[in-house]
Amino acid sequence: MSSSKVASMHDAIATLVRDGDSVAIEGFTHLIGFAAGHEIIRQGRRDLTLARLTPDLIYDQMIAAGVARKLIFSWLGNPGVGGLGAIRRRTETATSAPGGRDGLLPRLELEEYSHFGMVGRYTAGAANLPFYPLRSYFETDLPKANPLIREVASPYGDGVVYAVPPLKPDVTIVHAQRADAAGNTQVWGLLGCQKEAAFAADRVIVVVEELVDEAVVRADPNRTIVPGLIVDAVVVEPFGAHPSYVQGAYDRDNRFYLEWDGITKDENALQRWLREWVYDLDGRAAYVDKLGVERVTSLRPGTAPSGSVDYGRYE
Amino acid sequence: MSSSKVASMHDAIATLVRDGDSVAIEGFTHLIGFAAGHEIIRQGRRDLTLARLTPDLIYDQMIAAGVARKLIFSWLGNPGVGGLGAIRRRTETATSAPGGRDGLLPRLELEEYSHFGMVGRYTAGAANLPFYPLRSYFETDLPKANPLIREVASPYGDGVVYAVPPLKPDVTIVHAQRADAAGNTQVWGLLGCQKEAAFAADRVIVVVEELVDEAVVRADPNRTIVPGLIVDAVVVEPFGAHPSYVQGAYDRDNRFYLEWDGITKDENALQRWLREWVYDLDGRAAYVDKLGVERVTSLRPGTAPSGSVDYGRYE
Amino acid sequence: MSGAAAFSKSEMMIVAAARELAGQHVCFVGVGLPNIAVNLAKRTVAPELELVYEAGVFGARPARLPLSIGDPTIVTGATSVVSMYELFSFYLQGGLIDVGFLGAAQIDRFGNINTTVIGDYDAPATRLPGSGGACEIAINARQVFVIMRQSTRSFVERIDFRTSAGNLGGAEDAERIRREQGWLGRGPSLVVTDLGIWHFDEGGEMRLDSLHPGVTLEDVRGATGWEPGLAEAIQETPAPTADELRLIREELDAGGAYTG
Amino acid sequence: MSGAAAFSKSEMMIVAAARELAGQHVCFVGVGLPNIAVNLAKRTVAPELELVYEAGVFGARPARLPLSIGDPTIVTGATSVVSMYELFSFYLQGGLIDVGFLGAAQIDRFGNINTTVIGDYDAPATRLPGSGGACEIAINARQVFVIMRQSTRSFVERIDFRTSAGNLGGAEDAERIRREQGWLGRGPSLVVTDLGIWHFDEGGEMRLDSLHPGVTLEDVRGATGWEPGLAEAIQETPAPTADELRLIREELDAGGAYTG
Repeated sequence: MSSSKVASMHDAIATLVRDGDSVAIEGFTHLIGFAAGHEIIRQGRRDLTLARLTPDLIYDQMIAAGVARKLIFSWLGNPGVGGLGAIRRRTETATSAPGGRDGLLPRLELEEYSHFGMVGRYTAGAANLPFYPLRSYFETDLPKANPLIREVASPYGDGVVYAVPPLKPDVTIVHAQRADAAGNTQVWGLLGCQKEAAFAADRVIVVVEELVDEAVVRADPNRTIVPGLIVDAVVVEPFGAHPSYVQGAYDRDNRFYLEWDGITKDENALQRWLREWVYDLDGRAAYVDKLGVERVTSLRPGTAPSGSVDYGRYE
Repeated sequence: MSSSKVASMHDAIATLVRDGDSVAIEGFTHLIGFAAGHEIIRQGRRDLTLARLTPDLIYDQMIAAGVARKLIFSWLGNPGVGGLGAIRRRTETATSAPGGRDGLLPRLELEEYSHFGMVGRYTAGAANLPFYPLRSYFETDLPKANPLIREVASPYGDGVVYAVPPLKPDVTIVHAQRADAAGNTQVWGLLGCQKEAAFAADRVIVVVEELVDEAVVRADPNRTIVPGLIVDAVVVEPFGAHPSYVQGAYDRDNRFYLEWDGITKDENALQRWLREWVYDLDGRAAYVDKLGVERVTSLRPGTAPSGSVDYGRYE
Repeated sequence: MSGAAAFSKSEMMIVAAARELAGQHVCFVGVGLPNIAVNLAKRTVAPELELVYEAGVFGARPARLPLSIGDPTIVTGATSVVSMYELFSFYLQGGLIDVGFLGAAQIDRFGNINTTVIGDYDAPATRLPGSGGACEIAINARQVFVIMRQSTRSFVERIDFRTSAGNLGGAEDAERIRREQGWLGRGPSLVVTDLGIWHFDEGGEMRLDSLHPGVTLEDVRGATGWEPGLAEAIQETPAPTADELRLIREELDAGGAYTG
Repeated sequence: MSGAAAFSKSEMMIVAAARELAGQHVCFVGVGLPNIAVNLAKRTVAPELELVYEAGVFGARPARLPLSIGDPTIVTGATSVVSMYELFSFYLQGGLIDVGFLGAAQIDRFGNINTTVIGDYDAPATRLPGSGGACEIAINARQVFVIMRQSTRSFVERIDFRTSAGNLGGAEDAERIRREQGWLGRGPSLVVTDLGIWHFDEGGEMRLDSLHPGVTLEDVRGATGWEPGLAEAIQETPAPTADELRLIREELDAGGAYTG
């Protein structure tokens, strides 16, 4: 990938995501990496540990496809709509559940935190800290359910708070509005915890709506959330976050989130959906074609420019 | 101050900075609040505890004027030039040193950290944490010099790191490019640790180059570093960071930094300077007048626009 | 019943919850029912209310009802958009939130909340979403409002899992522990259901203060898993006004996802 | 001496330090001499070098020599500008810095550094600037380069205060402690002075590898507070080239603040 890190989604996933890896596809409601998740399904990865605050539809799909053995999370659901059927079926069963291409899938292992706990885990991972302290979990059953949530005493004699351990994914995948070929990546709108998850990771894949010249990035360095320094591949994949959204580029496709509620309740319907929308397509361009121009167009927002600021030229 | 928090510098300092307060004027080389510091000198505050990573010229001036009894810091100097004479004279002496309007000033109490330690202190203060852990101070004499730097053991059995305690200033003063009347404040260029210092404080004064309409702030919410929610006063004071700089608005006045090296070495010269440039002026407008149009104009940079991004209109 | 217009139980619940936000300043908005209640309050009794979304938004001015707590409409035109690290560290844990607004699957008489599992944690009958930010909101927001539908399955003697701390084993217990552990929050202060409005008595236990129009005490007893505490004089909740109903039906939940 | 042009000791020191950055990738730039040396390297032997400034800048492309490590010229046109929290947490402590470049007031034979006080901490003869970011750079950067003027006052048997850890009491000691405490850094690997170039031997002690043109071993011994370790074959540092001198004199330090 030399000085340009631009790669196809196929090559980026083939090269950088391996069986047994821990993988974080972050993006809190905004910029969810559906295209990357689908490519992981297509390439048949197995035994992944998936980390994400809100597993959302993409992890439901990946888990239904059998890529994962474990899920690290803080809130499990289809936000504003309902549940995630594949994850529930693989969680509520004692041993194994039908599903995937392999027929029977083992029970999904869960490791559960709160939102702030997950953010703290990525932060500790990114900052090479042995733990992250937070005022949460007091008097709840969460530390009993997850013995990795532990107490730590203040060295100033003023009591005890809880700690979470660092999370250092093998791979973090971030979707963003734009990056240059070196992987310098800019985001506006919700920032979630992508920065922390990317710095915490061993390998980073950035998927962008638009590849821009380095000069565009350098014109506004405060918008850069991930520097090329830590990026292994840049994939240019417009509409790659659908049915989630990209601030300024497209809206959440709520129709799909509502439809998923029906699909996910029925394992057969879910597997049919995976065949039709993942396995039988060779990538995101085909997916966008299949969605159709009308639907794509209907998700375009009006315009709301940020305005420009002056950094000044100092020579 | 009702829904508009706009105040004169005189009123903001008179109302919000009290004798004995701990005060943080932050801004790492960029956006240093000279105008606010001078007003504190003019109003004759006493017994302040001053916190700042890099005390810089403004704290040298304030300490020479006798406003402070204690300094919390991590690097003491005139960056790129030399030392800070007033602080040295009040530090190297065993008991008291000549200076200030009061004649003799007591020895300045020092509480010393590293940069990251200071940042960690503000962060813990802002986040209501009892301590902030960091990988620093190992095998140095700093924990001996400052017993508030303490060890904390990881609850995961993987060793020990150091901790610093929260710093919650009574008042934090932040200089910024722009804010609206409610105190929603935007900065570009170096961010330093102003956000952390502001959230950690009980009271916050924002000093800006430009007062803008709320719509300007809301057009680019990712640039807001301090929300009006935590701001008590907004002071509009163009050129209020001179001789430091404001990205896009003016350059550092290096001539002054060089001249200070001579002034600060001589207590009498320093006190003359304070009289001429602080006590004998009634505020920043008079200071800018005294600097003269030519000097002010010479510090204006060329233009380097950030470009605009689209947040999208979602209705 | 004073209003002439027909309304659903869910509409009454949302309206009652929204009204309780009058006079509040900064509200942390949860997913689902809290989202619509808070957005209704902003359009009626609390136009100055600052909405904080855990997705990282302060001072949201959503032009439509946000479809989720991370909808792009809460970003465009907001005062400030920050990382989740900053939102949880500086706004929530830092003590700037007046009201945390939560939903619940199970609640007990002391306002302790379960949103994690029904049944055993390791072999659940029903796997629920989990905490999200709820367990830290319960500890760090100055007070907590709860909005939920009430039945003997949700208003239970014993919750199966304590996701978010309420008044623990009672007010005395809770106050001691909050003080010892340095919590900023004073715990739950309001529970609004489809049947009525509950506050908490001096012992930290839920007390029914108001019945929604058409609801009887028997209805409430039949939907509460313990013998409920009652106010000396139970009020009738004023019915939704025509304006409140119009806002819900035409602007906030035109599809009827929450109120149908 | 191979070069014909006259040059100052400071110019030689800066040129020698800059050349050592060849092949390095990410350099954390300190205030003062490191700043000019790194900027010279970027214009000569290491055009791809990424400059990280503790002020919060990654990928700086300064159009002029930055007057301080927070000069606006390091911001305009940079790759990324972040808070100091992020810079210190994710870049430095997170292990992304190949070379941390420090100055020093005192150094001992094991590369331990003092920038805090001369004399007693509580009653100093001279109060120095203090750590700044140096003590965390020394621990977290993969390796540390030091640039400083050499004399018996700065090259001392015992430093008065250990601001930044070097090889502690020797390599064995240092390696054990680094392993036990989980340091990312391997400590100091280079000291460039106005007299010569030092690396560290297997025992973790400074070893003179190169003398600058015109400098004798006696000069070095006379400016070192201990009996200095010497390489078997001491080299002569190649003199500054005309291009290096031109860059320093015309672009980087036209006022001669560092090199005069």
